[in-house]
Formats: sequence, C-alpha cells, structure tokens
Amino acid sequence: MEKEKHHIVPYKIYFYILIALITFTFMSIGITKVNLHEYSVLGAMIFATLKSILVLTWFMHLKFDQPFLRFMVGFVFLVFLAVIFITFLDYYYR
Amino acid sequence: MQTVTQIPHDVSYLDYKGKYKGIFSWIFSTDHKRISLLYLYSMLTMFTVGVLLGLAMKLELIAPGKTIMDPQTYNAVFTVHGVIMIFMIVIPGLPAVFGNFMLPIMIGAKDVAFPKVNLLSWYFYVLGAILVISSVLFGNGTPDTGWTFYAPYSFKTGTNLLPAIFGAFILGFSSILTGLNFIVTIHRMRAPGMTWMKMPLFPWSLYGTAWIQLLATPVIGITLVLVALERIFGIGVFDPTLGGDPVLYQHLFWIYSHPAVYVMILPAMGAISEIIPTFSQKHIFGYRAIIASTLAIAFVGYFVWGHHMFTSGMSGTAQYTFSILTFLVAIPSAIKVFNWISTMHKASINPEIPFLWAVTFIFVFMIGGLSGLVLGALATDVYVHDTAFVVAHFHFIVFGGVGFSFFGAIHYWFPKMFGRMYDKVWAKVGWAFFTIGFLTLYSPMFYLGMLGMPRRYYDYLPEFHAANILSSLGSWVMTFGLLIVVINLFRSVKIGAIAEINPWNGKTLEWTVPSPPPVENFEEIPVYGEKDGPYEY
Amino acid sequence: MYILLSTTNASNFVTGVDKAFILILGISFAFLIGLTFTMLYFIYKYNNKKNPQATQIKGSTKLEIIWTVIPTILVLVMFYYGWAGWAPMRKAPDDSFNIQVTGRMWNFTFQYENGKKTDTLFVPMNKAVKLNLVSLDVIHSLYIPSFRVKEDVVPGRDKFVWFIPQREGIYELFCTEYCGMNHSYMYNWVKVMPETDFNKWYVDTTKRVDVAAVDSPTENGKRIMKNIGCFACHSVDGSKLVGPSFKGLYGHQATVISDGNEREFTVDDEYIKRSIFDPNADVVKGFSKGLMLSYTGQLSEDDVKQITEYLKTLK
Amino acid sequence: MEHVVQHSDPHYDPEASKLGMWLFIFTELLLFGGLFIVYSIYRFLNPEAFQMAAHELNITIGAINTIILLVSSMTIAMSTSSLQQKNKGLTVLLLEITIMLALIFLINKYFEWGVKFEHGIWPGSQHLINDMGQGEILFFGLYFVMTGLHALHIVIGMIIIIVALRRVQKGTTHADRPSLLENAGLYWHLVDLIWIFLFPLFYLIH
Ligand code: HEA
Ligand code: HEA
Ligand code: HEC
Ligand code: CUA
Ligand SMILES: [Cu+2]
Repeated sequence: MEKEKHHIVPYKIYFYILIALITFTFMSIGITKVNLHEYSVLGAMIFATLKSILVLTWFMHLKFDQPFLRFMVGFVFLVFLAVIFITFLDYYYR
Repeated sequence: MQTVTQIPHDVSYLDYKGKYKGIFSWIFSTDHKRISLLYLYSMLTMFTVGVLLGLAMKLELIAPGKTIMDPQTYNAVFTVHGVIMIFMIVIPGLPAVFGNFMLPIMIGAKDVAFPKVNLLSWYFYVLGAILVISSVLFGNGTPDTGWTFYAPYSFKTGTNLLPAIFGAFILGFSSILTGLNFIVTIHRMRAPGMTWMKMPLFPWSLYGTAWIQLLATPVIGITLVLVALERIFGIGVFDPTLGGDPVLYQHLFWIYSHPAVYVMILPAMGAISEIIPTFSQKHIFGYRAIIASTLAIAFVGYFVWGHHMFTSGMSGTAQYTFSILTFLVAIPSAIKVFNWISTMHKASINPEIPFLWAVTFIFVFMIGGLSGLVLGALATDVYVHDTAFVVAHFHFIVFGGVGFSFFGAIHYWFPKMFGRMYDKVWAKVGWAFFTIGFLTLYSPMFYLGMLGMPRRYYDYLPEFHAANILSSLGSWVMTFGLLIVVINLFRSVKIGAIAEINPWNGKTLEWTVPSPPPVENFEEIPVYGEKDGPYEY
Repeated sequence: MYILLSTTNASNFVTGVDKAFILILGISFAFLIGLTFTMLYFIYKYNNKKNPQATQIKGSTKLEIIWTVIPTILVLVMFYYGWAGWAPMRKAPDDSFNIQVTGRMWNFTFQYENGKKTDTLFVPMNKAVKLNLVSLDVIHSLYIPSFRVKEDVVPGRDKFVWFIPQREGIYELFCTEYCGMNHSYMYNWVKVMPETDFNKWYVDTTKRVDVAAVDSPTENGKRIMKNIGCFACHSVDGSKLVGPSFKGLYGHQATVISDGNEREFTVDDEYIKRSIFDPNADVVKGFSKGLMLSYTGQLSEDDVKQITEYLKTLK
Repeated sequence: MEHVVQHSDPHYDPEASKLGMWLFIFTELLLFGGLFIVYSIYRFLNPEAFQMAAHELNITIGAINTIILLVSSMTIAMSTSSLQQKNKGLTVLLLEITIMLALIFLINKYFEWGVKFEHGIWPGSQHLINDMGQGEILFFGLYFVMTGLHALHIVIGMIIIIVALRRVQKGTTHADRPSLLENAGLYWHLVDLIWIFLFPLFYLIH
C-alpha cells in the first residue's frame, strides 16, 4: 500500500454537483405534481436515489477512496433493502 | 498524551504506574488490557445480581402457589434477570473481556485503533447498567415487561420502564462502539505479513460479530426510543387504538434481537476454535470453512428474525420464508461442530481444564442448537412457542453456549492475563458440579415445555410439579459448582503459582509476549513470514 | 413423552405436528449421540499419553462438501414436515362452528352465536370449531396444548384458530403471551362433548353461564364478576392488587383524580357505574390509569345493578 | 504491506479514522433505517390518509430547506479542498457559511413546527386524536419523530463543525492532518443524505 494520497477536488466540480442536485430536487417536485398515481412515489424515490449517489460519490469522496469502502457502503444498503423486503413479505401478503 | 519512549517494556500492564494512581489508574486508563479487566469486574457484579434473581425464580417455582414472592415480584424478577443477562452479560461478554484483551495481541498490535473510544464504551456500559438498576430502586415499581418489552403492554404498565429502556439504549451504544473499534483495528493494525487468511479464528469471529453489532444495534435503539415516545407522548406508532400495529414492534425488536443471539455465540465459537487446536496440538481442521461459516452465520442470521413471531399472525408467506431461512442458518453451525470434532482426529490431546470446558461446550451447544431446529419448524414451534421448551432452548444455547465458552476462555487465558496459574484440581471439581447441575436444571424444562407449561408463569398446575422440583435442585448444584470455579480463580489472582509465557504450547501471538503482557504488548511489532500461521504446530 | 402419547388425536392437528416433532427429535438424537460418542472416542484414542505426536491434517474439501450437503438435505426435510403439519391450521372450513373469544387482563370469555357466554370453552366433538380472537387491551395468546394450537390475541387485529376436537374430555387452555401481573392465572379449560350432549347444552338458554342461577341479586352480582374477571384485579378482603380492594368500598370517602384534579366524595351507585363504564374518568389516587378498561357492551345496566348490590354487602 | 506506520506516530492514522467515521455513519443510517421501515409499512397500510396529511406540509419550505442543506454540503466539501490547498482563510469562511446555513435550516424548521403547533397538531394532541383518522395520527407521529431526530443530528453536526472550525483556526487541523475536518464533512453529508429521503417521503406525496 503506497502512502494514501489525497485527491484534491476542484471547487468547480463541487459546484456542478450542487447544480445537478438542485435540478434533481426540482425535477422530483415536478414529477409529483404530475398525476402519476402510485408511480409518483417511485418517481420521487428514483430522484432521491440519484441525488444520494451523487452525494456519496462526490461530496463524500467515495470515488477517490479504496474500493472496499465502496463495497461496504453498497453492502449496507443492500442489507437494509433486504430487511425491508422481508418485512414486506409479511405486510404485503397479510 | 504519553510518548512512545516513556513506556518501559519490562513492566507488566498490571504494575505499570502511569499518570494516575490507585483506582484512577484503572478508570482513566486507555490500555485495552486494563479496560478488559474493568469490563470483567463490572460484569461479574451484574452477573451476581442476575444469578441471584435466577435462583430466586427457581425457588419460587419449586412448588405451585406462592413460595417466596408475589406474582408482580416474579414478573419483575424475570424481567430484570433477562435484561441483565442479555444486555449486560452475554452480549458484551466475550468481545468486551477477551476481545479487548486478546484481539490486539493476537493480531500483533499495540492497542485497539481508538483507545479512548474503547474507554468511552466502558463508561457507557456502566452508565447503562446504573440506569437499569435505578429503575429497580426508584419510582413506581420495577419494570415487568419481560426483556422483550412487547407493545402494547410496555406502554400500558404503570411501572418504571423508562430508565430501563434508556439503559438498554445506552448499553447498545456501548456495544456499537466496541464493534466499530474492532473492525477498524482488524482492518488497519494487523502485523506485517498477517494476511486475512493468516488471522487467528478468534479475531475472525470478532470481526463477524462486530458487523452485526454495527448493523443491528441501531435498530433496537430507535425502537426503544419509539416505545419511550409512545409512553410519554402517545405518538401512536405501536398503539392499536391509534392505528399502530403492535406486531410491527415485534418485527423491529427481533430485527435486532435475533442477530444479537449471534453476537453472543460467534465470539464463543471463536474462543472454542482457539482452545481445541491448542490442546489437540494440531492445526485446526478446515480453517477456511470455519471462517466462511462465521461470515455466513453473521450474514444469514440477519434475515431470520421472524421465527420468534410464528404465532403473532404474520402472513403465511412470511412464516415459511422465515422458517426456511432459520434452517439454513443452522447449517454453518453444524459445519463448525464437525470441524471442531475432526480437529481431534489423530491429535495429541492434552485434556486440561480449558479443553474440558470446550468439549462440554460442544455438547450443550449441540443440545441447544438441535432444540432450535424444533423451534424453527412451523408446526412444532406453534406447539412449543412461549413454553418452557423455549426457556430450555435458550438457556442451553445462551448460557450453556456462551457460559461454557466463557469459562473455557478464562481458564485458557487466565495465566496470560494475570501471570498466575489456578489450582487445576479445584477447577475440575467446579467444572464437574457445574455441568451436572446445569443439565439437571435445564433438561426438565424441555419436558415441561412439551407438556405445555407456558413460560413467564409464576404459578403452575400440579401436573408440572415433579419436573420443576428437579430443576430447582439442579440450580443449587450448579451454583455450588459456580462458586468453586469463581473462588478458585479469585484466589489464584493473588496466590497462584507464577505462570510461564506459554503454558499450553499455543501458537498464536499472545503466547509470545510475557505473562502478564507489558503495557504496549510488543517491544517490536512481530512480522509474519511465508511459513508462519496461527496454527502451525 | 407423556403428552405426546396421552393426547393422541385429541384434535385433527395432532398427527401432523407430532410427526414433525418425532422426525426432528429423531434426527437430533442421532446426531447428538453419534457426535458425542465420536468426540469421546477421539479424546480417549488420541490422548497425548497414547498418541504423543499429532498428525497435522489441515482439512478436506471433500468432507466439507459432504457435511454441508447432508445437513442441508436433512433440514429441508424437517422444514417440509414442519410446513405440512402447519399448513392446514391456516384455513378454517367455511361451515365451522363460530365462537368469539375475548381476552382481557386476565381472563378469556367465550361467546357463542346464540348469545351464551361462558368462561369455560365448550365444544362439540368431530365438528370444526373456529375461535375468533379479540383482545381488549394487550396481547394475549390462546394455547390448547393437547390440540397443538396456539395463536396470539392481538388488539386491533382479527385473528382466529380452528380445530376439530376428536376426543371427549377436559383439556387445559392457557394464555401464553405475557400480559401482566396475573398472566399465570389466565388459564381455563376446554370441555369436549359428544355432539348430542353439546347441542342439549347449547340450546338451553335459560342458563347463561354453566352454574345454577340463584335468585338473590347479590349472588348474581358475585357470579357475574367472577365470570368476567373482576377479581383478577380487585380483592374482597382489603388487600391491594392491581386495583383497589372492594372491601368497604360502598359508602366510603374516595379520593380520585379526574382530569388532573383531585376531588373527594362518597362512593354511590352512580360512581360505581361510571367506574365500570368509564374507568379512566376518575382514577383512584395511587393507582394507574389505563389498566382497567371500560366494560361498555360487556355488561348490561342490569348486570351493573347486581354488581352494585353485591359490592354493598362487602363491609 | 507497511502497516508499521504505528511506529512513527501511533495515534494518527487518517485511514483508520476515516474508516471509523464511515462505520459510525452506517449505524446512523440504520438508526434512521428503522424509522424508514416503520414509515414504509404504515404508508403501505394507509395510503390515502398519508396523502391527505401530506397536504398539511408546505412544499416551499421543504424545498428551501433542501436547497439550504445541499448548498451547505457543497460549502463543507469545498472547505476540505481549500484546507488541502493550505488556504486557511477560505476554509474558515466556508465553514462559517456552513454553520450559518445549518442555523437557517433550524430556524425554518422552528417556524414550520410552530405552524403545526398552532393548528393543534403535535404528538398526542387532542386535535390529532379526536378529529383525525388513524393514518393521519401515524403520519404526524412519524413526521415529528423523523424530522425531530434529523434536527437533532443537525445540531450535533453543527457542534462537530464548530469544533473543526476552532481546530482549523488554531492550526491543529491542517493539510497534513485533515481527518477531523474530513470526518465533520462526512457527518454533515450524512445529515444531507437523510434529508434527501425525508423530503420526498413527507412533502412530496400528493
Ligand atoms: C446464543 C444465542 C442463541 C443461538 C446461537 C441460537 C441459535 C438458534 N436458535 Fe434460538 N433463541 C435464543 C438464543 C439463541 N438461539 C434466545 C435467547 C431465544 C428466546 C428469546 C425470547 O423469546 O426470550 C431463542 C428462541 C428461538 C426461537 C423462537 C422460539 C419461540 O419463541 O417460539 C427459534 C425458532 O426458530 C430459535 C431457533 C434457533 C436456531 C434454529 C438456532 C441455530 O442457530 C442453531 C444451530 C446449531 C445446531 C443445529 C447444533 C449443532 C449442529 C449439529 C449438532 C449437527 C447436526 C445439525 C443438523 C443436521 C442441522 N431460537
Ligand atoms: C446469559 C443468559 C442467562 C443466564 C446465564 C441465565 C441464568 C439463569 N436463569 Fe435465566 N433467563 C434468561 C437468560 C439467562 N438466564 C433470559 C433472557 C430469560 C427470559 C426473560 C424473559 O422472559 O423476559 C430467562 C428466564 C429464566 C427463567 C424463566 C422465567 C419464566 O419464563 O417464568 C428461569 C426459570 O427458572 C431462569 C432461571 C435461571 C437460573 C436459575 C439461572 C442462573 O442462576 C444460573 C447461574 C449461572 C451460572 C452458574 C453461570 C453462567 C456463566 C456465564 C453466563 C458466563 C459468565 C460471564 C461473566 C462473569 C462475564 N431464567
Ligand atoms: C385489569 C385490571 C382490572 C380489572 C379486570 C377490573 N378492574 Fe376495576 N380497577 C382497576 C384499577 C387499576 C382501578 C383504579 C384506577 C381507576 O379508578 O381507573 C380500578 C377501579 C375500580 C373501581 C373504583 C374503585 C374505588 O376504590 O373507587 C371500581 C368500582 C371497579 N374498578 C370495579 C370493577 C369491576 C366491577 C370490574 C369487573 C367487571 C373491574 N373493576 C375489573 C383495575 C381493574
Ligand atoms: Cu393473557 Cu398472558
Ligand atoms: Cu432467533
């Protein structure tokens, strides 16, 4: 392992990310204004997921970190999703 | 801040004089070994309370009707007994005591990654314990919900539940911090050359455990917060009259509390995986298989919580999914048992006392685990759920498993930790009484459960009498054995013979440092070569 | 295995459950005994006195695979039998005989479709019986070991258990979900009668409860209270249980808290009625709110009058 | 493998403290995860009531708060860059802006809750229990618990940032020892991350 060096992210990039995040925010507000019935939740959640991916990779530097950290984050989200899925096996089929 | 140069390498951690004196040299010490002993002594204190409560229950149950206490007292007693035993003894038990002491030494590090956080987690432990005990001493009566705090009873009861809930929350926090510390320590501080596949099995088991602690404990934290808020404000999340679903409480509770049972057993299995090869003087059989099964238990164990709720009215789909997952999680445990026993094949066995504890561990663990299979199957669980059968199952596996492993571990590492040797004859006498008492105490409960005696019963019908008498007698024999074991160890801390560096001819790193180890463990960080390994005899 | 033998075929589920039980126990004992003896044999055979030099064996992939696959097959078999014994419990036949079970701290009441109410469960033999489970306060659980059935009684949820009793006799019925102080006294009995006997008992609506009716109103009051379970929380001898004792209640100066204010007055008919139908309006000082629940719909005005008559006698 | 870093400076290992922070973030995620489970179940059981109740919330305030948090996330991310470029003044300024934004978020939240209280809506309030359906009670119960817990995290995050700010000013956190600031940043992004999900779940379900 060579000495872990820090990658310095230019301010510009952070700014672009912010713009993307704000755009997604407005898009998610927009999509829920359109009447999509049960899919509006889905739409809003897709945008929330996109936003969180941006935050995780850029703001939280996952892009520049060791791969196992990315793996861990993914793993934790998967475990959580699996728990929700199994809980719904009860409520959905009740 | 001490600088490295000041710490002498010929003074043991017990004699080292730091900045503080007397008791402060302990409670302000960030040395992982001292923190380990702090845990050991505070746990022993709580453990004494828990054992006395257990004995009181057995005395009450010796005959139908009132023997020594009222129903309300009995309910409070099993609640406090359960809370103490689960949250203060077996969950922190092996990781906090032996993990803290041995983990850094076994991987060749000078301390854990965050020594101050380590001390902080002990403070949290003490704070949590004090809160739980305060709920007994003050307020409108001791909590009487059982350790499961099931809604809606937990916000209907008039007793003093809030401090207990808060205490359990803080104990959870302590457990999280320990887990966090261990993961970072294992990732960052292994000795040069010690690859993951050369790490001993006890650290491996702590690694698996730590992930469960990290990912499951927050769920119970938030659940207990919700119960507290329900009690204070009536927010309605678990209150059926306000639209909440009490069964959802059970989901959340067991999402933590089932993985928690593997927090208890995995380090216990890890300790057994150290003891067996050492006393067999043989490489452990199936090193990789044991690691794989540890990780498999930790992972699959996260998804089986629903087997505690087979009668609570889940959907059929959920029920058989949970049942089948429960059966799957039993397989890695079976693999471990097979590997341990195979390690003894063609070995050269030195049947010292730690080995005896380890073998009895395997025996009672099999009984406990196999009875878990009865509980995992749908038809039979509906029959014996919430009966004495479940009580027998979890005493066999929690207390049998973790307790026997704990005693095995303490007899194994005692010479290293204290630099003294205990009296081996008394140790065997204590072990014999303990084992016989244990089997007499808990075996009748299987039978009672099959007769249909419900658990948490203060009083029972006359047909259950005979087995209960036997069980109560067993509790006395076992306590007698326990006393012998504990007194023997306590005496030896002061007057035991001076121990050698490596009394059992073990091959892991802790046997290369002096007994007791110096403050920073190693003068020079050991380096693992190509041929080195933890079990190369 | 007393219960496994003595209650064979007490209900239609017994065979399925016991089959699973015996199968799992059989496999378990085989493994337990086999492994224990192997272990003991190794300890004896490879003792360091007999075998001073260990042979270093690091593992065997073949063995690992074998002892992964065999247990997997075995547990799948266990799962199957567990499932097969349980699946029929999920769906009650449409023509079942319906009984409503009401659980509350700390007794069960059984109400039949014709309005009969009992505290012992009477069921006809060889006929599907469906118990509809209702809880008024916390979670209870209805458990009849001999029938191998158990189901939690959850407030706010409609649940049921069903079974076909197949043997005449009297069996225990327990509450198995911890529900507070007298959880262990929340048990009852199931009486299984041949269908003709049952029908005779069932149509006899003169007796609402299975005890001879007495003409004295105080006797009736006492009986009502016994059946509905007041004495779980209230004593008649002055000792304090969950609720205040009834001894000397009528006509004494009571201190209660209503809407947070303390007030004092003399206990009269009106107050007792309110205590029964709206217990949380006035909470007796020193006791907790919310434990006693309203009996609206469970007790009639007339019942309350009879109860009051009885309470008057407790000087 | 040169893990022997331990020798030179035994108490400083930036990778270790970053890993530790991430693990802590995982526990925080699962803490909220428990609440998200509760939310999704009740949402599933009471879809109409949740939509009705969501109308009580003001999307504009929610959106403003979202943007505030996003901007503050950017400023704290920039501050780590400026610290590495050894631009102390800019780092301090960016951190101060972050703290100000956090404060504005809290003030907004204060007014938002205030309006609810004025309408007689708070956990266990008579209005809620007497006049509203069970789904609404659950919605508002969860709304207060989840946004309340989130606000608590904002406060904790502010404290951490203030500590980091002081250290930067004193010069004990600098380009070669940036861990404290980076961890403060990670924590702050976590707070942002959670809000990213809270916002659509409570405000946007119409
Ligand atoms: C250390 C803690 C611990 C451990 C490790 C386990 C392990 C297991 N437990 Fe246990 N359990 C508890 C602690 C634990 N349990 C507690 C505390 C409760 C009660 C909580 C309460 O309600 O208060 C409980 C309750 C409980 C229930 C709920 C009962 C009920 O309330 O109705 C169930 C149901 O499935 C269950 C199943 C199992 C299974 C299948 C395993 C398996 O992991 C066991 C695996 C082990 C083996 C299988 C034995 C070794 C293998 C062999 C000898 C080889 C042969 C094996 C095969 C052929 C498969 N347990
Ligand atoms: C580790 C867990 C543990 C341990 C050790 C014990 C120990 C004992 N238990 Fe415990 N018991 C529980 C966990 C435990 N129990 C739980 C979770 C419940 C359920 C509560 C509920 O329903 O809510 C319960 C319930 C329970 C009941 C059932 C109550 C009911 O349902 O009506 C009874 C009945 O007799 C009982 C008896 C005893 C007795 C006699 C002892 C003891 O007296 C035995 C004495 C112990 C020893 C002799 C040594 C054991 C050694 C170790 C574990 C290692 C030590 C570690 C350190 C010192 C750090 N217990
Ligand atoms: C679950 C326990 C419980 C049950 C069952 C119960 N009560 Fe109570 N009762 C209480 C408690 C607790 C109080 C005191 C608090 C209050 O007034 O609400 C109380 C108070 C009372 C009072 C007022 C007593 C006084 O001293 O002023 C009366 C009268 C009463 N109950 C009658 C009954 C009757 C009649 C029944 C049965 C039909 C019954 N209760 C069943 C718990 C119970
Ligand atoms: Cu009702 Cu236990
Ligand atoms: Cu479990």
